[in-house]
Amino acid sequence: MSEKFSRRDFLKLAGMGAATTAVLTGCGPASRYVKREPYQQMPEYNYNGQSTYYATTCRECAAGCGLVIRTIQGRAIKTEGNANHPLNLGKTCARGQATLHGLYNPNRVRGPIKHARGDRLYAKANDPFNDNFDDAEPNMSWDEALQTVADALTKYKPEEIGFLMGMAPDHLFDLVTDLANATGINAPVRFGALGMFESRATLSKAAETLFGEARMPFFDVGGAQVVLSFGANFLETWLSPVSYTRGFASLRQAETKMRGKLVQFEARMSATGGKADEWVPLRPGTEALVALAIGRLASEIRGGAMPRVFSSVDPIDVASKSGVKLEALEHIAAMFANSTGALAIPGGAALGQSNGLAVAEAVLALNALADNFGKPGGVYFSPLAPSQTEYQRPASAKEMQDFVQKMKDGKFKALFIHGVNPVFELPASMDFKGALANVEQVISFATFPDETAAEADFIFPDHHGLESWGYQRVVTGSDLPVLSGAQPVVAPYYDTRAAADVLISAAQLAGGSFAQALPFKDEVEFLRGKVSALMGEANGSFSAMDAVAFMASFQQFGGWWKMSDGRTAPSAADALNQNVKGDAAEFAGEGEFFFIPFVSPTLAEAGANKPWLQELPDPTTTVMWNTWLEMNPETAHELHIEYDDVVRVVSEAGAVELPVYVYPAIRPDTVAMPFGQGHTAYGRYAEGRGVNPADLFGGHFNEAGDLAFAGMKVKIEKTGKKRPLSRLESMMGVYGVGLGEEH
Amino acid sequence: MIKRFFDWLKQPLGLIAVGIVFLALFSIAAYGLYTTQQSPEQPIQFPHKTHVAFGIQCLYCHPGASKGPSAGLPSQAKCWACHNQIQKTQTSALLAPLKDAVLSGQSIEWVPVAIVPDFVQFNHRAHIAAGKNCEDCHGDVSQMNIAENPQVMNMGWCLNCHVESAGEDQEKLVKLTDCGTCHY
Amino acid sequence: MTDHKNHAEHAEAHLREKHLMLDPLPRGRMNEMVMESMRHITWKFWVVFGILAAISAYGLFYSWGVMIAEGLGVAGVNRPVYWGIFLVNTVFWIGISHAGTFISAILRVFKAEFRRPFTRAAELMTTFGLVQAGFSIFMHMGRVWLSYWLMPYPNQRLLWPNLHSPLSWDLLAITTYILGSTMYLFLPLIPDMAMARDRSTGWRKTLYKILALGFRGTEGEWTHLRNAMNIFAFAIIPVMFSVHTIVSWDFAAATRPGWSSTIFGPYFVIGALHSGMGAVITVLAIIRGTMKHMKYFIRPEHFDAIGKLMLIISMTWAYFFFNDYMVQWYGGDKWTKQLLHFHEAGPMGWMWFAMLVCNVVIPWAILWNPKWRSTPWLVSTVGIIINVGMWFERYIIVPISLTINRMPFTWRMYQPGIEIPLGIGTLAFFALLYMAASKLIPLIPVWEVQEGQMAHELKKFGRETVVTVSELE
Amino acid sequence: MATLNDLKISEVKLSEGEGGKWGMVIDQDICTGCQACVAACAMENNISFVGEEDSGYGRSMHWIRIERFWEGEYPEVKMTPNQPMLCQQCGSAPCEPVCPAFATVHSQAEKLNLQVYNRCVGTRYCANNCPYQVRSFNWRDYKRPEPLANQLNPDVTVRRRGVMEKCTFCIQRIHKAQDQAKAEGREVMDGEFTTACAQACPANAITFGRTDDPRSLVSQLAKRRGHGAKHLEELGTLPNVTYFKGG
Repeated sequence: MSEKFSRRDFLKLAGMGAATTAVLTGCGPASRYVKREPYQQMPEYNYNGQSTYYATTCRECAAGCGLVIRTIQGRAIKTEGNANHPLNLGKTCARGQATLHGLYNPNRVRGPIKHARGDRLYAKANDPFNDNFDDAEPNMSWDEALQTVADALTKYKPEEIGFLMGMAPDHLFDLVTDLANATGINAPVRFGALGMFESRATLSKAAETLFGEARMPFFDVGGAQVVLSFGANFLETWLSPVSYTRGFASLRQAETKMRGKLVQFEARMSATGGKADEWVPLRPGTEALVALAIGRLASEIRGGAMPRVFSSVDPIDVASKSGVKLEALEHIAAMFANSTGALAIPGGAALGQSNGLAVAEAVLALNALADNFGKPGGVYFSPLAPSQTEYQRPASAKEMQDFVQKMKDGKFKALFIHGVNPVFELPASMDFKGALANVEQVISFATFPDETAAEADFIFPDHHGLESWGYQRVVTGSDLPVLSGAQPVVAPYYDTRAAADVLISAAQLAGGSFAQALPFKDEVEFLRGKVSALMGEANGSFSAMDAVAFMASFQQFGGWWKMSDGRTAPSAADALNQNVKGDAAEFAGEGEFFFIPFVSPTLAEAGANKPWLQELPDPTTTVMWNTWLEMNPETAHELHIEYDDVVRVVSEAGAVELPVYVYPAIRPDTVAMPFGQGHTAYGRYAEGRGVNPADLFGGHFNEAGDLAFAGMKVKIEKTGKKRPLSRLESMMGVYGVGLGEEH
Repeated sequence: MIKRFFDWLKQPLGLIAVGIVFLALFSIAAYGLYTTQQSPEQPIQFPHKTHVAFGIQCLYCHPGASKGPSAGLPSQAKCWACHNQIQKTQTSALLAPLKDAVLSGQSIEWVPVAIVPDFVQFNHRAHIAAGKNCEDCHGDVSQMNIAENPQVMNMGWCLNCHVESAGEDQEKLVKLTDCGTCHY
Repeated sequence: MTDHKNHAEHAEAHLREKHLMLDPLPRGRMNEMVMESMRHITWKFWVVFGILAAISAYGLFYSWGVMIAEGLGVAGVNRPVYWGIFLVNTVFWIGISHAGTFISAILRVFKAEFRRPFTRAAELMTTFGLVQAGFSIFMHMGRVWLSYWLMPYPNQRLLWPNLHSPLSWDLLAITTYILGSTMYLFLPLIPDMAMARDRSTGWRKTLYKILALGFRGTEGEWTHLRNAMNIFAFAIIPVMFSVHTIVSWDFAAATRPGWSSTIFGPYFVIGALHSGMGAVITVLAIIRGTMKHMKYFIRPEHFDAIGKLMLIISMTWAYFFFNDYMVQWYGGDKWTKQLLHFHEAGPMGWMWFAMLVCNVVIPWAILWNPKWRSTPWLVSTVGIIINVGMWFERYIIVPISLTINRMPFTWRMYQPGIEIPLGIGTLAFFALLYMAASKLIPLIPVWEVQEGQMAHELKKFGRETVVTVSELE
Repeated sequence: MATLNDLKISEVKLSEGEGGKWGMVIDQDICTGCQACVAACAMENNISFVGEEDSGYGRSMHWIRIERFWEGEYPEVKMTPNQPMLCQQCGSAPCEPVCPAFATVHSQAEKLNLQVYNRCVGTRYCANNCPYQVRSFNWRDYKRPEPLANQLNPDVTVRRRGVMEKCTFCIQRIHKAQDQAKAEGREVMDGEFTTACAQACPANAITFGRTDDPRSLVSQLAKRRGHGAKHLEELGTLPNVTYFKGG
């Protein structure tokens, strides 16, 4: 201790004192001052601190639900359903809710980029919560980008230019179609993994065979009393899940009718099967047989002449082949025959087999027996969207294989890819990635740094769906013909540009027939032209005196729809006189297990990069952030496999390793696995998470050209590794694991 | 030595020294407190006083106050609408940042002084509707140059007024003192 | 005749050797022994002290710092096990702290003479244990920097702590207990401080001078001191019982299967004594083994006496355990049944059985034998085992019971994380405080021992030698 | 059990343990478990995502979760009706008395269980005492990498580490609707607003509204479906969420 207290010490002490008081008064206003930037020019209809709502269309899948996005001072805050929209009536699914995590995703393509194929588009890090992920810097100007597109259009012969697009029949598809028609380039091909798993080609082909029209059928679940669903996962991702879920709700609990019943035929209980009153685990591949047998038994109950389609099937034989007890078949047939509102739906894995077309036909024939065509609770043709003349089906897997073959043969010199991620979504055995090597120039319009974008020469990023203009035809799910409208709800966050704008500008640069094909100032002018063509149509949801007002209403209401039921009844004339080949499906591969891939109900094909979708538990298994293999407890016991054990699934085309989820509701001879994870790019939340069942798919198709994704047998090999799955459920509380023996 | 020191402290000189040390510590603490209570630097030395003196109403520039939660800062377009026509705008050094901002299209980064923490959900509209005047909380702005906050806007201050304005009305008191009225 | 005389002398010598109270030394010598035990600091002491200081710093500064900065995610708590080892340790340390009061207050009130040499060591345990309990409970808080909100103080927000909450009762009870027990520790320390003051120089002299409060040993001072100690001894007993009862209410007042049990109050108190006695005997064995001259003060007779107490407490604990189990099981609530089954048959079932072995089987097997329970190393090992068992008991009550609730969908196991270094930190800090105390204050209340020795006399009635104790106060 | 209908506005007194004001009816028969409510809730209420490891360890922050169990064994196995579990906004909530800081209190005005984030010191006693296990704790400062934070709802406080949180029945929407109604000089109408979960639910399995108003849709539904169940009612918690199990 000393009496001397140096000046320096004093200052130190003073500093410490001030710092301490500052900490102690940390609640003082100074600690909270933030800078605020007011608008430079306040947009009209905007108030400080108040939300503005914009109607638009959801782009998370091809269904086309109407959304209203709540925005506040230029930021999109919340997705709400558009209550006026005939398809979803104000409701949304989880993916629609999480679309904001796409908009503000930390990994987006931030501007036009030229890069070497295969290069990373963002820095890799192990911790997805870390901020230090750098997206690749844009290294081109948009002028250069437009010139690149224009060059690509002019440098190659029209037939050497291809467009591969997403599944939604939207304005961009119309624009490219117009361009193709005018210039002779290849017509755009639309594809999406959801369409592949829904077997849309099979549905329309069956409709064509039975009813003479290749249309998308609509199943009025809500109006029915007994619904037999052959694998259709209509409460998850199938065709138009929000609309079908609404149907299901009124099947069960409508004010005006009795509670309807749902019977689900599938080897692995899906989320839809979980809601069914009866779940029938039939042997995969025997769906057609079972449908025919039920038809035969139901016809017998109803009496009268046995329809030709059911005449050749032997229910006893079917019972033994399918593993469904004869009594069960009889009981279901009785339920079906005695109901006034019987409906049968084909879908899901049932169609993705070698005999998928027969399944679809047999099931549609059941509806003919129920005589429900064009009746409430029955089968309709979905209304064609306004200005649509025919059902525009997305490409089947077979058609995609032909497309890839053309690529391999060097028939495409320039390929434009928009709204689809074929490197991830197509079966690995098709080798889309390899085929890209034979295409001279690949231009991607990807919003996100996905696997296909990484393989492109140029990425000219399109806006996120919530930043863009557009319209989309609603293919199915609504009784009204709907053209759903999209508008930007926020200003583009990055230096992105609408693909339609890029094409229009590039076409101007390219000149000649290109410039003539797209004589528009910009995307909006093109849109306005298309939309205002509807002005003259009668019975619309709104009308207007001029094109500007019409377009404004189109934006305001989130689309335009006719107010009259656009559904039509399929002709039932020949449906019962067909000859459906009811043989069981053939399975490729050596293994002993049937393999059922299904689309993850929460992630679907493109949700993996949205963190909150990753954190949503799967409806059946409650697993988050990963892929799993579902296996019957008995099988697991026999193979000495426990939950979370990593196994190797080997198909004829490939192999993947993933942890086992011991799943009580799956046949012992079947294993199942969700599709949606297993990305090798696509941003920090998606990459390196889970595995992709597409790696296992071989090149087998059903008669309609859809992929026989469920037509495989696989081998299971133990690896000795363990990988705990993140589950919301408790292993103890739900399965009694670790509670002691007696439980 | 320690003993000698303590003995010295008991001497008049020592007592004075102790007093000085205490005074110094107190001043440091007071200074520390003072620094946390200062109005922040503003991009423009905006004189509220002058504007109010011209008869401009609060709600002219902060119209949100009567309509919703946030009073809002005026967009620079609004400033410019008047200042555009004022000769002084071209010459005044004070106004140069405004001119620059408008011409360059940059935002002016204001620092609001009347702030509540982010866990408080404050709604201007309800307060205006309840008959509160701006100056009740923000002080006599007509006498202020650069914005300053005359109040310590803490919970006790809020509650005090809430309880007073509820008066005898039990239902109103319940509503106005409910935690969930401001915190959610 | 000589034989008889010899025999009597032998018996007397034996009694004197056996009982501290009958084996007086000159007061100056005894004081010097105690002073020497404080001053005698070896390099081994510094090594152990350094290691413990390092562990405490790692546990209580670094690990806690990390947890404060990162959040409780670095610990093992989750849904539904919102409370983990922090609460286990809190209850454990509060339990440990009960021994001090029990020994010094209850035994003092009942005039159990064997208590005299170790009341100080036991009282220190109360204070030091409560310090660790305080650490543990504050570690447990999600926003410990706001813990002052739990204190009732006038504030501009017009907000007060919620006195409906058992946690608030807890806070009041523990605060009262720590204040009361510290004062109760201090009162008997005064004469010893005065003694030490008179026998030391330098900084020690200054320290003891301050702590002795000018005590000179006048009759008036002694009277005041005795009065004060008597008042505190009686007053602290209900506080002691209430503290652990209130701690038990943290659990018993909750609406959870396995917690909502009316017997928890006494069950927790007896559990606290169980672990506390185990800890005291362990500390005594360590003091006796490591400090100079302590073999004179702490003798097998003391281990024997505490051993008997431990046996009785163990039996009482077993009774309350059975009672609690029985009532919960008989209640028939399905979740409680599930939980009881989970205790034994779940993945942590071994702990349940280990608890019974440590708390009942081993103490009963060893402590019934006077010879064994007089063996310091053996009985202190039993003390350690009991503490392990009691820690298990709290672990079963907190994280294991929290695993099971009324929502089976959320049942989930708990895996400790940073709780372990934090817990070890409190243990090290506890030992560190003891080590520091052993060199700063007399661990033996010399005046009490001397007082006892003055009161005890060997008298001869005919041939028999009889111990008499005179009333001094 | 008193039906929701039995509660009249005049009977609702200003003390906890009395009747509710806002209530919810959940129809498990039509809940498909699609997780739309969970996602909507997360987006509306600024709920953090916690990543694979923490979510697998029981630290996910969902304010609403969908529970399902299994009955029977293959092939007679059935999935039990999906059960969305969220804060039941108990009239006599076990979480409230145990908080030492008054951070979880009963709103006398709205008859809800409030969680005042900024008052929470993180003892987690409330979560232990919640029989429904619907409270989630901020175990860490879960980061939202830029620019994800742009999506945050300004009407809801962003919570930091060490704070308990739970379903609020979207109290920010209640306040907004009340404010709007007051500005227009009228009462809040039934169906004028709803919670984020009910708004999203594609099956319309969740209905929200005034249970103290017999004309509201929730009251009507409760009356129509009749045999509604309240969870763990035997504990005397007076929950304000009614479940309809099966057909």
